[in-house]
Amino acid sequence: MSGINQRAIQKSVEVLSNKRVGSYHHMVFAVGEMAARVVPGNFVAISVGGPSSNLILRRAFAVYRASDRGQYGGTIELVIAPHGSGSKWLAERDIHDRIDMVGPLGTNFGIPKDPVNALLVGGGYGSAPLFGLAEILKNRGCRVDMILGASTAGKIYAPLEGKRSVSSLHLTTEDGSAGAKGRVTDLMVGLIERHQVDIIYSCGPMAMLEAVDKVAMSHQLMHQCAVEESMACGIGVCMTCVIPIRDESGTIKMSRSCIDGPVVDGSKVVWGSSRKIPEGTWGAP
Amino acid sequence: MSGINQRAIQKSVEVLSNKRVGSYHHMVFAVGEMAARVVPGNFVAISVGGPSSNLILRRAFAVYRASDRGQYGGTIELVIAPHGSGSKWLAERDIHDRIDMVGPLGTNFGIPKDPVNALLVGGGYGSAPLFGLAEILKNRGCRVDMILGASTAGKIYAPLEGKRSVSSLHLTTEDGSAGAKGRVTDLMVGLIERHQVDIIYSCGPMAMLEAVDKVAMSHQLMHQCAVEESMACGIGVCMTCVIPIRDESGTIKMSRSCIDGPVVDGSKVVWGSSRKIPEGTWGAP
Amino acid sequence: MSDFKAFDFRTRFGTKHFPSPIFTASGCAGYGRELSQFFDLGELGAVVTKSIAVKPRSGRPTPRMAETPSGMLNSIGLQGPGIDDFLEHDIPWLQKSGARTIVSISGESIEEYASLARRLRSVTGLSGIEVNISCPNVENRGLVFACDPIASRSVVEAVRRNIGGELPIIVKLSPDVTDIVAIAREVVDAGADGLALINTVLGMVIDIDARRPKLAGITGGLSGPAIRPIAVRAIYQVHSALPNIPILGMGGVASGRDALELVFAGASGISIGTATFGNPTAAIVVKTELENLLKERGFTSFTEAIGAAHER
Amino acid sequence: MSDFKAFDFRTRFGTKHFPSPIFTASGCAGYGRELSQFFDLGELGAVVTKSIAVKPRSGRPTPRMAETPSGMLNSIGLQGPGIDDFLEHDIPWLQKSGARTIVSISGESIEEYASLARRLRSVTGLSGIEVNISCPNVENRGLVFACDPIASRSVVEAVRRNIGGELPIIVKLSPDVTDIVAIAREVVDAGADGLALINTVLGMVIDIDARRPKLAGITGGLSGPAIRPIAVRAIYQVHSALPNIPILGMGGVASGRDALELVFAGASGISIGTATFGNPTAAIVVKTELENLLKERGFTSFTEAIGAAHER
Ligand SMILES: Cc1cc2nc3c(=O)[nH]c(=O)nc-3n(C[C@H](O)[C@H](O)[C@H](O)COP(=O)(O)OP(=O)(O)OC[C@H]3O[C@@H](n4cnc5c(N)ncnc54)[C@H](O)[C@@H]3O)c2cc1C
Ligand SMILES: Cc1cc2nc3c(=O)[nH]c(=O)nc-3n(C[C@H](O)[C@H](O)[C@H](O)COP(=O)(O)OP(=O)(O)OC[C@H]3O[C@@H](n4cnc5c(N)ncnc54)[C@H](O)[C@@H]3O)c2cc1C
Ligand SMILES: Cc1cc2nc3c(=O)[nH]c(=O)nc-3n(C[C@H](O)[C@H](O)[C@H](O)COP(=O)(O)O)c2cc1C
Ligand SMILES: Cc1cc2nc3c(=O)[nH]c(=O)nc-3n(C[C@H](O)[C@H](O)[C@H](O)COP(=O)(O)O)c2cc1C
Ligand code: FES
Ligand code: FES
Repeated sequence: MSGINQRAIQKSVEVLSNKRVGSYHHMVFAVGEMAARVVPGNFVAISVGGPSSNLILRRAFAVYRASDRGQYGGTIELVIAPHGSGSKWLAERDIHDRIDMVGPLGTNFGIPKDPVNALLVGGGYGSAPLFGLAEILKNRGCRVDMILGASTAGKIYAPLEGKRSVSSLHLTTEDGSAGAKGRVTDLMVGLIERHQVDIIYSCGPMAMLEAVDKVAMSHQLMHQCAVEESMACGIGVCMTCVIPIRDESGTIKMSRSCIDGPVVDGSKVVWGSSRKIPEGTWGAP
Repeated sequence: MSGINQRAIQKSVEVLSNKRVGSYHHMVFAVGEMAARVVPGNFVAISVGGPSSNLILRRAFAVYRASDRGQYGGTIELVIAPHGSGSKWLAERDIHDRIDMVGPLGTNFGIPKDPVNALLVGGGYGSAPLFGLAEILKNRGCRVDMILGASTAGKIYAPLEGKRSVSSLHLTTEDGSAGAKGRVTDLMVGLIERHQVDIIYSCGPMAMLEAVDKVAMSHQLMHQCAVEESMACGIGVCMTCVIPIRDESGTIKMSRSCIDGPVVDGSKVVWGSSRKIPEGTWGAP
Repeated sequence: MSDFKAFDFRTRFGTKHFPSPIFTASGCAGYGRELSQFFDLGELGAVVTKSIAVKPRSGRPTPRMAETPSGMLNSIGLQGPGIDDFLEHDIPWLQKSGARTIVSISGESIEEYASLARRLRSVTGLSGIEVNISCPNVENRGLVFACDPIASRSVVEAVRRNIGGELPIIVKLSPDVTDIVAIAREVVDAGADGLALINTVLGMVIDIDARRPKLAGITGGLSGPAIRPIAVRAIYQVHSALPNIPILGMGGVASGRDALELVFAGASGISIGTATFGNPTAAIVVKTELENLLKERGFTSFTEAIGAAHER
Repeated sequence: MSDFKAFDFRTRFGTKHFPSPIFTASGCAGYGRELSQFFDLGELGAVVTKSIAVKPRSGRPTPRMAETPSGMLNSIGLQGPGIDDFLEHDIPWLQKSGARTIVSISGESIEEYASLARRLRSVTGLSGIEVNISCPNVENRGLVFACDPIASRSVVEAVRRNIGGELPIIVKLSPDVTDIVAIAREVVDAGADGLALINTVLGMVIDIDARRPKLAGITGGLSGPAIRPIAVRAIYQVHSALPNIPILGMGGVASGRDALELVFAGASGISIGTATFGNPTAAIVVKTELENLLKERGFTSFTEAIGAAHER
């Protein structure tokens, strides 16, 4: 065993429920022993399209919640945005349908030993993995403030049960249809100062993560973010999902966001590197 | 307008029912005005696999029955043998699902003006188009005897309502699980002589049609058969479905079984020509 | 999204203008009759007819096709009635039907291409000739013309010499070559007004029960969505090398989005082939979707969009 | 259907015997670690490692992939740590894991291939070398070695000279050539013990919203079921021309039936590439299904089935 993917298993799992919530589908799957292996930040990879599908690659989805007790045994919950053919196919599954799932995959959010003040920032369905994280932080005695942003109200995912574990929840939308009109970063500084935030956790589109990281940097705060790169395999064998990351020695390496991520240290990411290899990257042409 | 495909229309049709009958599925579709255009022998072409399917070609199915009155308006009934990915997908459709259908396509069985004695011979699902034919012949005052054969009982399709329109129905199976053990041709000569048969109609696998044609020849009987060649388009544009047929002048031409067939004059077919072009075919290399 | 600002959908190959950039693909629309039941052929830029030879051809034995993942193999062997019969029965019908017509020709020798060009020279009302050079050259060990720059050039020179006048010559290339740009340069140099890209990709399916090739012809031509990325690449490469030569693009186009990919890569027109087998009205669906996609993106004419993916 | 009569699943490339004919495809299984969680690597004929270069390579920028109908495009650009790091960290792990290993090498010049061969010469316990010649030759206007018979031959000669001993050399060919048999003859002549067919097919996808190629690398390699008919054809052609050269077949194999098609066409082994992305255990699924299909057909050994489609 190599350690890589070591908690992952492959399983045909049953759809227990599929509910529309705003622009998303909240889906629950009976996954048995897979549930107990999940830590917040992990994702699962799902085959889509059925037997004679022309979609040959799995689709990655962050785990929203996992619970290993309950009447159906272990369950995993996902928040699905119907985007293209694959995610639409998944969002159309009915109760009792079975799908093939591999997981849990990837890195997870690091949890500080001592109680700290944490700010969680999510964009769109990027809020999904943050609620499970909030619950854990809360139980560790941390103060947890949360900012969720999206283009419009329907794209903010903030379920009641999730809200319970946060001390304060703030919303922003670009069209002002919910919460403050604007972006998540508009609210960050205020909250950071008001609550003496020690650490920032974020998940959402790359552009948002980059903006969040700027703020974190300017306040010298730790920032753990879950990145989202196109993935062909999700298990580290294809090298399609890479992002440039500085290692301890400061060398920039194209690292696989499926196994060295999705959760990475924001300060180590070389942002804005789509369509280019950053200067001085290890082995750059 | 050219005359070719002139009765064909394309329509999204609803599945009204889907019942298993032996090894087959009997399916009913609400097709509106398409039904009134169908004559026995015609087939329809159906897209399979759904939106992101890797199956790009339509599947051809002979019409079992078509009726233009009734509570759902025009309906078409098919008998589907789950064979490969496409037919299995179709056989799995539920009531209210919609599928895309083009039809009616192809030639039809010729109906004699005067009452005659007809022998109808079907193999496997090849019986499907024969029942509609039998009904018409019966109403024209013909005597209609029918032989249906298959490898085993489950593969004989002979519904009650169908039997009503035949004077006698005889079954053969290769394993003897229903009717006489053997092949349809074993019973033909006896029936031809007993009932002074004037014309033979047949539908089934190519090998069976060839054997039936031998018997028809030896008794100088007219023989109309519905052939089954792999079809890519079903509408005459691809040239994949050809079989060698003698025209009036005696010239052998590779003719499209989707528009010059599926129903052809058995005596004009050059049998056993799979994987070869018969000597003297028009334009042979 | 579709607004009502006038949109100019015209395109051009050589001297000829076409009201629509959507064409049929040779061998996927017969000689027009079969499709006329499903839509008005006048809606097309032109009907590109099944490649016609000098003499009648029976084509290859069956099985002639095999479905493959998101594609199909065919081995028809250019079945057809020969040029005489074609000119007598099919061209007149097409002209009555109101369809514009591009005649695809195929030969087994330079002389056959030349004589086909001579026969077509006298025909009035044609919109162009598509020269299918993906055919074995009997005078050179059956080597396919399209795989040899010199043979390709000679075919085009022979057609150019014999067709006379200003009828556009569109030469159809095979993707089964090491350097498609080199072949493109040769045929353009020899007088081609446009290029058709791509013909089918050589492929094969084995029947694992019969333990032999599924097709009687052993190998066949792969077409359909499976080859679209190969078509886009070929069109992009040739358009970068020869930006002023109009390209009739084809290969797995089944939707307006597919068509737009080929147009942005450099196609001045789109031929619909295999998609018609899955949907008799595919050409019309693609036409409507493409027009809407272009309008949504603020284009006021089709020609503005040609090669747009090269700009950055 | 699977009966219990002993079945011999072994196969051979050059001097090496392999207990199973199912291999990974280079670049689709990393260096083994990632898959070891999903199955015992010892179940494979061998792990074929991601092509390794002399120096570390960052590879190309992202986006590096685009899904296509029944396939995908990739433009990884041979990202890797370079041979030193590879020999220090990855080979030892593979050897401890109990996996047999075939090392895939790639170079930008004949000399790079030569020096990679020299480095591997000293490594004990390898099962073979796969030479990936689908790489641009910096000494010849970036022309891909595999597209030029002479360059292909020189690479293989250099590797042969430097690898010494009896380590099998499997040369991996590109389908993007006019005459793959000609290339195959050259490299076999130059000392290849086996051939790997096929590498990806050059393709492209255009992002119709961004109006530019989807991949940062502009073009990419097409893989997956979409290209299987091309792989079967290439294997069939090369096996008919060179029946005694073992072929490691690959291209869209995702099931035992797919694998059997390639075996009947002439493959002595099967590499599983893109299928692993859709299913981490694809190689094992294919292995089990293939064994059952062969037994159902009455084969008592795998080798009897190789090239069976040629017999009639
Ligand atoms: C680590 C990770 C976690 C994710 N979590 C969620 C989640 O919780 N909820 C959710 O709705 N979506 C999530 N996504 C995005 C989701 O994977 C894509 O929306 C989905 O793959 C799109 O597939 P499609 O067929 O619908 O779209 P298409 O655009 O047709 O997909 C085409 C190809 O591109 C890839 N692709 C397209 N968009 C994305 C994207 N945004 N990210 C990665 N690959 C993409 C697909 O995997 C597929 O291979 C996550 C992605 C990653 C990498
Ligand atoms: C005129 C006509 C009438 C038919 N009537 C009936 C009917 O009433 N009931 C019924 O169950 N089947 C009928 N068939 C056969 C039916 O079309 C095939 O069983 C079906 O196409 C198989 O598709 P598949 O995807 O299940 O199998 P696959 O083997 O996966 O199909 C692969 C490809 O081969 C073609 N193909 C495979 N088998 C056949 C076949 N026997 N005939 C024609 N094409 C084939 C398919 O169309 C497809 O393009 C008819 C065929 C024709 C030509
Ligand atoms: C059944 C069939 C027959 C074809 N016949 C011809 C032909 O006669 N001449 C020709 O130039 N191309 C022929 N082609 C190639 C198509 O014109 C087209 O170049 C190719 O199929 C790619 O486009 P598509 O994927 O849209 O089908 C044929 C293709 C098919 C599928
Ligand atoms: C993401 C990816 C990376 C690849 N990297 C390599 C490589 O480094 N060296 C090589 O020889 N082939 C490489 N290939 C080609 C595969 O080994 C294989 O030849 C090709 O993908 C066809 O097989 P498949 O359809 O099963 O994937 C790569 C393919 C993919 C999809
Ligand atoms: S998705 Fe394949 S390596 Fe990350
Ligand atoms: S199926 Fe296309 S011509 Fe008959």
